[in-house]
Amino acid sequence: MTATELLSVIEPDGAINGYDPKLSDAELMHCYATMLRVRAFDDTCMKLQRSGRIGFSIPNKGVEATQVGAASALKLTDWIFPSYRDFGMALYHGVSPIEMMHNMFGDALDAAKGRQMPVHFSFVQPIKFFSISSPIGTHIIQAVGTAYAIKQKKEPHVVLASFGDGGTSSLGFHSGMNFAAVWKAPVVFLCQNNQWAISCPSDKQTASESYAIKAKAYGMPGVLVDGNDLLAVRKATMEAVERARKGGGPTLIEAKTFRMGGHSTSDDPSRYVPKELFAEWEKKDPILRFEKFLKKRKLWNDSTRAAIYDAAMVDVDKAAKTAEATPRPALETIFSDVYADVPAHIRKQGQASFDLARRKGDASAGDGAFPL
Amino acid sequence: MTATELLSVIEPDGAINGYDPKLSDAELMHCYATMLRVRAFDDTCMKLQRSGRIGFSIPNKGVEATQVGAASALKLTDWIFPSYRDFGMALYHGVSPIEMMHNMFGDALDAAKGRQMPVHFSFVQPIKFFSISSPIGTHIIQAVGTAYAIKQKKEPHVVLASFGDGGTSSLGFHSGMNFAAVWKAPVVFLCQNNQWAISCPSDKQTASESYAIKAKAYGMPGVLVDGNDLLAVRKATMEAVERARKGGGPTLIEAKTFRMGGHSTSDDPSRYVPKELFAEWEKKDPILRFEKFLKKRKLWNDSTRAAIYDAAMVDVDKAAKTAEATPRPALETIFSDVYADVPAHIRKQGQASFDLARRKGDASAGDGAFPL
Amino acid sequence: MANLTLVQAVNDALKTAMRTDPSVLVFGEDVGPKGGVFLATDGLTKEFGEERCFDTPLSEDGIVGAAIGMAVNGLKPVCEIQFQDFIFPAFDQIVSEAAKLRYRSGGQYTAPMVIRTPYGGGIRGGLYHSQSGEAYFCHTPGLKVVIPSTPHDAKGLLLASIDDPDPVLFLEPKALYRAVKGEVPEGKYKVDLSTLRTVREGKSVTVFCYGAMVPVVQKAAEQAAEKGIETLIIDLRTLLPLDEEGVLDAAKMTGRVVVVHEAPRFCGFGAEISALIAENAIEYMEAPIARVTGFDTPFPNTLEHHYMPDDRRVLDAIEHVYNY
Amino acid sequence: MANLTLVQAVNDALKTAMRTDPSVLVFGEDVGPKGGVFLATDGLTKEFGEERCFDTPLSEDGIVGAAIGMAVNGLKPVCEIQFQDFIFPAFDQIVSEAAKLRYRSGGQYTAPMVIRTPYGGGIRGGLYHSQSGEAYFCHTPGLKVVIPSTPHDAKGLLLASIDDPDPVLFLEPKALYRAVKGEVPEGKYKVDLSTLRTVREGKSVTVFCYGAMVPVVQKAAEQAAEKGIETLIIDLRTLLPLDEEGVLDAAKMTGRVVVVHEAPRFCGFGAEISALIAENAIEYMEAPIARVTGFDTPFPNTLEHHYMPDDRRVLDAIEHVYNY
Ligand SMILES: Cc1ncc(C[n+]2csc(CCOP(=O)(O)OP(=O)(O)O)c2C)c(N)n1
Ligand SMILES: Cc1ncc(C[n+]2csc(CCOP(=O)(O)OP(=O)(O)O)c2C)c(N)n1
Ligand SMILES: [Mg+2]
Ligand SMILES: [Mg+2]
Repeated sequence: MTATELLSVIEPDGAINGYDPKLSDAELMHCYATMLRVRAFDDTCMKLQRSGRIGFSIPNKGVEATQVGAASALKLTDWIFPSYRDFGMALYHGVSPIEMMHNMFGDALDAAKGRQMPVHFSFVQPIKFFSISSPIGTHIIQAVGTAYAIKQKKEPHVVLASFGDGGTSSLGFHSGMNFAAVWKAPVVFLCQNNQWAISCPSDKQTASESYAIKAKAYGMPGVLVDGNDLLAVRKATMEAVERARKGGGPTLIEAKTFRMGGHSTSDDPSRYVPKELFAEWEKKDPILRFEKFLKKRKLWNDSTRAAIYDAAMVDVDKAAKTAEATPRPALETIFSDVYADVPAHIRKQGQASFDLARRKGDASAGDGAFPL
Repeated sequence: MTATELLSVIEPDGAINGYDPKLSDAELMHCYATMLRVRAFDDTCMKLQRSGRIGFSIPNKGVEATQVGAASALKLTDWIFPSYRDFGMALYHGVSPIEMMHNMFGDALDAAKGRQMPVHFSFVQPIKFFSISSPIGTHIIQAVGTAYAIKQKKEPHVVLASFGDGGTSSLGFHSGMNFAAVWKAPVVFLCQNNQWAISCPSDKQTASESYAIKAKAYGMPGVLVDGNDLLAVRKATMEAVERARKGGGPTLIEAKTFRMGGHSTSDDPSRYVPKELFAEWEKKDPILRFEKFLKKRKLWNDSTRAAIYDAAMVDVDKAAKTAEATPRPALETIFSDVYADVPAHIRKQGQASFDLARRKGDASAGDGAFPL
Repeated sequence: MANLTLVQAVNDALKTAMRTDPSVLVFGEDVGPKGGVFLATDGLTKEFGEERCFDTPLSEDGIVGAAIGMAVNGLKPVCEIQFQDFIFPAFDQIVSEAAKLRYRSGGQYTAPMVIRTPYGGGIRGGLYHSQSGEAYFCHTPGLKVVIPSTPHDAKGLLLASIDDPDPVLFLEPKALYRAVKGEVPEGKYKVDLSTLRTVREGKSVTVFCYGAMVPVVQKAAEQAAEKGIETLIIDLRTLLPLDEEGVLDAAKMTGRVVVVHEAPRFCGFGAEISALIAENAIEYMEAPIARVTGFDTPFPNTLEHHYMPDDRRVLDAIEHVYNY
Repeated sequence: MANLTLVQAVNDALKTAMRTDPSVLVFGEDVGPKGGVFLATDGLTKEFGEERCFDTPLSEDGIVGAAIGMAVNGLKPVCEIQFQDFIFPAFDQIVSEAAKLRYRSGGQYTAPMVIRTPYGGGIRGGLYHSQSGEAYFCHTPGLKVVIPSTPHDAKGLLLASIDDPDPVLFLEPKALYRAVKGEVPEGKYKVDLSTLRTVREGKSVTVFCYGAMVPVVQKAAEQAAEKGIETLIIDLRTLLPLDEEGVLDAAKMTGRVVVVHEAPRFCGFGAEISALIAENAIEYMEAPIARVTGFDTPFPNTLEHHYMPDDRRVLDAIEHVYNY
C-alpha cells in the first residue's frame, strides 16, 4: 500500500486473489445491504426534497463503498467523527432510518431537536457518531482530542475521522494531522476524495500527487485506495485501525471515488462537471463492483438487489411518513441546551417569546427553500 | 538537493568543491560584514534591554547565515515577508541601523510611529520588507497573495516568505503552501528551523522526517539545507528564486540551524535547552564557518573580524544614542492610520484625549517591562 | 435603469467594477464556473477569464490572507466567503491583519480589499447557514462594515467599497437576495459609506435597522401607522464607521427608540446604538431604548421563524416605547 | 491562607484541580518545562507528568479543537492560549464548535473545558500583546466568559470554571499578574460564576468594571471621595452569563453610571451594560451613561499609557456624570 498507487482488491471479474476480508457471509451481506439502504434513503430524500417536504439533502450515490468499507473496520465501542455525507456509516452500525428521518424533517423527535439542517446527524448509540457540524474540517482536530483521551484513559478504542477532498485544505486537517502524529493518537483519517468540493475540482484544491501523500508532511503512513471497492477500503482501514489500537499512531487513507450527482439537492453539477465523467464513473459503480464479488461467492443472484432495495424502500418510506406526521419541536427547544442550565437572560427571552406567541399567534414559517 | 538530506557547501576546511556562488569578492565580504552587523546590532540591543533602555529584543545569534544567505539571492525589486527574527535580511539590502533603532525605541522617527513592539520592522525601501506581525504564520499566505499579484501583473519579481519551525504548524503555512502550489505563484518559502519554538522542541512540533518534506503535501519541491552554511542557503534559495522567476512555482526550503540563546530577552532557555546543545552548536557557528571559506579565498585574516565588528558597533551605538534622544511619537499618532481618513468618532476620541492631557497632564508611562 | 433583484445588483456591481478597473478580481469557493452558490458571481469567469474570477481551495484563511497580499501589491481583490458562518477561519486574517496593517506599518502598507459574504436567516439554514455576525467585526478598528438592504444600495455601496482605501466587510442579506427587486442605474455610481438612509419618515418612534430587517420593520411600521403611530425608519447601511451624529439626530427626533437586528442581543450591534444614545442623548429619551433581536441562543432550524425578529415582535416593541 | 500574586493564585488553582481530579489536564504553547511565559503553569509538568501538562505544536486551532475532543470524551482540559491576541486562529473552534456543540446535538455531546489566556495592556506589548477581546466572545451564546481581578477570585473562579459543565473562556489580566497580592485560601473553594463583586460601596456614582481596570477605578474613586463623591464600584467578574439583575440594581442605586474597560469603545462590552440599563432602568438615570474605554484604534506601543483608561480619565467621567 502506498500513497500514490491505488490499492484495489475486487478484480473486474469479482475475484479477490487471496485477500481474506474476515467477514462471515452474513456480514458481507450486511455490507451490501447497507449500501442499498443508503441508496434507498438517498432516493427517498431526493423525492422528499423535490416535492418540498424536506428542505435539503446530501446525496451519496457513488460513494457508498467507501463509507461502508470503512465503517466495517470499526467496533461499536469506537468513535466516528463523520462528515455530512457519512450516514452510511451510521446505518451500517445500526442507526435506524426513522432516527435519521426525524433529523431530515427536524421534528420533535429528532435527537438534535430540530436545531440543525437535514443530514447533520448526531447519535450516541449504538455507536458514537459525533454531532455533524457544517464548518468543514473542524471535527478533524476534535477527533484527535477524543483519541488523545482514549490513549490517556488506556482504552482500546479508536477514532475514525472522515472528511472530503476539500476538507484537506481546512485548518482542522492541518492541526489534526499534525497533533495526531506528534501524540501518536489512535485515530484513522479517511479522506473521501470524490473529486469535487462542491464545484471545485481536485486540481484546484491541491497540486499534490495525491491526497494520501499529504501524510508525509506529518510523519504518518498514507494510503491510496480505490474508494469504489468496498474491500479495498476495508483492508486499508482495518490495517490502520489495528495499528492505532496497538499504539502505532494515526494513518491517512485516501479513498478515491466520484460523486455521482450534485453536491446537494440545491446544486446543479451540469454547470461544472463534464458529462463524460458521469458516464465513465457510472461503470465503476461500487454496488455493481461488490455484486460481482458476492456473485463469485455465490451470495448473489439477479433478484437479490431488488429484494433488498425494495424492502429498504418500504422501511425508509414508513420512516418518512412517521417523521412527517411528527409535530415540530416545542418553542422551548429554542432556549434549552445553550448551557447545562438555562441562565436568567435566556429564560426571560423565552418567556417573552411564549407570551408573544400566546398574544399574537405563531410566527409565519416561510417556505424554507435552501439554496445550496 | 532533497527534502531529507542536508545540503552543505562549505567544507570544514573552507573549500566549496566547485560550487560557484557568483558573488564578487566585495559581495562576499558584504555577506560576511552583514552577519557581523547583525551580531553587533544584537549585542547592543541585548545591553540596551538589560539596562532598561528598550523593552524587548529578539536575538539572532547562530542564525545569521540563513538570513544573509537567503537575502543574497534576492534583487531589490523582490519582496521579503519576514518574521521578527529576520532583520539580517533588511541589513543586507541596505536598511540602516538608525532606521532599525528608531523602531527598537519606538520613537517619533520610527517608520511605524512607535506603534509596534521592538523588532517588528516595516520598510518599503530599499527593498520591500513587509511589516512584521506578531501572530505567527499570517504573513505566509499574504506573501502568496503578493506573489499572485506579481504573476497577474507579469512582473519579473519573486517573494521570499520566511518563518520558523514553529510557523509550520500555523494556519498560514497550510493555506500559504497550498495556494502557492495550486497557483504556481512566484514565492520561496524559507523555514528557518532553529529547533525551538520558544521552548517547544522540534519533536513536539511535528513528527515528520524533516520540515522540508512537508513540501510533498502541497506538490512542490522541498529542500533541506545546512542553515549555518551561508553558501548552502544561498545555493538553494538561488535555485528556488530562479525557478519561481521563470514561472516554475514555489519551493520550500528548510534551513537547519540552532538558536544560540533565548527566544527573546524575556526568555530563560536554561529551563528547557540542554546545555550540551549550546556547546555542540557553538562549534558550528555560521560566522566561523564562513570565515574559513573567506580565508581560503584570501579575503580574511585574523584582524578582519574585529575591524568590521568594531566599526559596526560604532554605527549601532551611534544609532542607539540618536534614537534614545529622539522624542516619543506625538499623541496624534494614536489616532491616525486606522483608516486612510480619520473618521468622526476617532477624531472625537483624539480631541478628548488631547484636551485631557492639557487639563490633567501626561498619563504615567509605567516601566514597560515585557515578560516574554 | 434596470429592475434587478439584490443578488443581481451585486452581480452588476462586480461586472461594472471589473469592466472599469482591470485590477479588480474576484475569487472564493465556487465563484468560478458555478457562479457562486447564490449566483452572485454568475458569468464573471466567462466574461473576465479565469485569472480574474476563480475558485480557490477550501480555506477561508487562505482566501482572505491571499487577498491581503494581493491588495498590498496593487490589485483590488473582492473575495467571497460562501456563508458568513464560515468566515471564522479567516477571523485572524481579518481582525489581526487586514484591519491593523495600515496602523502597524505607519501607513507604509495597506490592504484595500472587499470581503463579500451572505449573512442572516430565513432560508432554513440552521446554526451554520443563518448567522449575523456583524458585531464581531464592528468591534474591530481599521475595518469597515457595510450592509445593503435594497438593490440600489447593494450596487452603489459595493462599488464604493471596492474603491475604498480600507478593507471593507460587505455583508449581504441573503434573505433579500431574491425577495426584493428595484431600479438600479446602469454603469458606475457610488453610495457613500457612512451615510444613513431614511426609509420612512415619522414623528412617533425611531427604529434603527439594517439589511434583512428593513422590510420587516417596514411591515411593522405600516401596522403601527394603522394605530396612529408614525415610525421613522433608519437603515444604518454602514455600521462601521457609523454616522453617529445621524443616529443621534434621528433618536432625538422622536425621543423613542427601537433597535432591530437578527443577531443575538447580548453584545450585539444594537447595544452600541443604545449605548451611543444613552451616552449622548439620554435627556431626549421619553421611553426605554428597546431592542428587538435574535435570542441569545444559537440559530435553530425548524423554528427559525420564531427566532428571527418579525413584524409581530417589532410592532410590539414600537407600541411598548410609544405607550411608555 | 497564603499571600499570593494573581498569577500564583492561578497556578495554585491549577495544582489544586489537578490534585483533586485526575481528568484535569493542562496544555498549550510553552506550558510544560518552561512553565508558561508568565509562569502560570510553573511546576505542573514536574508534579503531574508530561501526560497531564504538556506543550503543543504552534496552533491555537489545534489546542482548542483538541480540547473539545478531549472534553467530549470525558477529560477536563484546561488549555492555555499564550496571549489573548493569538486566540483568533481558534475563533472558529470556540465560536462555531465549543459554544454550539451542546445545542446542536440536543445535549448528546458537550464540551466542558476551560481556555485560559492573559489579556490586556500595560506591559508595552503593542498591537499584539495587549488586546482585550472579551466583547468578541461575549456575543457568543453557549460560552461563558470570566475575568478575575484579585488573587482570591482568580483561584476561586478558575476552580468554578473547571467544574463548570460548559466551555469557559477565562481571561487573566496580565497587568495584574504580579501587581496585586492577596490572601488566598488553601485547597479547593469556588467563587460562583455569574455573581458580581462589590468592590466599594458608594451612593453617588456607580462604576462597572472588571479585570485590570478594577484597581484603576479604585484609585479614581479615592480621588473622587476627596471631592465628596462616593463611588459604588462593581467588579462584574463573569461577563457571560451576566448577572443582569445585579447590574440593574447597582445602576438604580445611584442613577449615575460609568462603565470602564480597556477594549475599544465601539461595540465593546460596555455597550451592553449601557444598553441593558437604557432598556430596563432608564427612568432611574439622572445623567448620561458614560463609557471610559480604550480608543477605537489598534493598541499602540510607546503611547500605551495614553491609550489605556487611567485614573485621570475615570475620575473625569465620574465627575462628569456626578455634576450633570
Ligand atoms: C469552512 C467552510 N467553508 C465553506 C463551506 C461550504 N461548503 C460546504 S460543503 C463544501 C465542499 C466540501 O467538499 P469536500 O470536503 O470535498 O466534501 P464533499 O462534499 O465532496 O463530500 C463547501 C465549500 C463550509 N461548509 N465550511
Ligand atoms: C499565533 C501565535 N501564537 C503564539 C505566539 C507566541 N509566540 C511568539 S514566537 C513563538 C515561537 C515561534 O517559533 P518559530 O516559528 O520556530 O520561530 P523562532 O522564534 O524560533 O524564530 C510563539 C509561540 C504568536 N506570536 N502567534
Ligand atoms: Mg469532495
Ligand atoms: Mg524556531
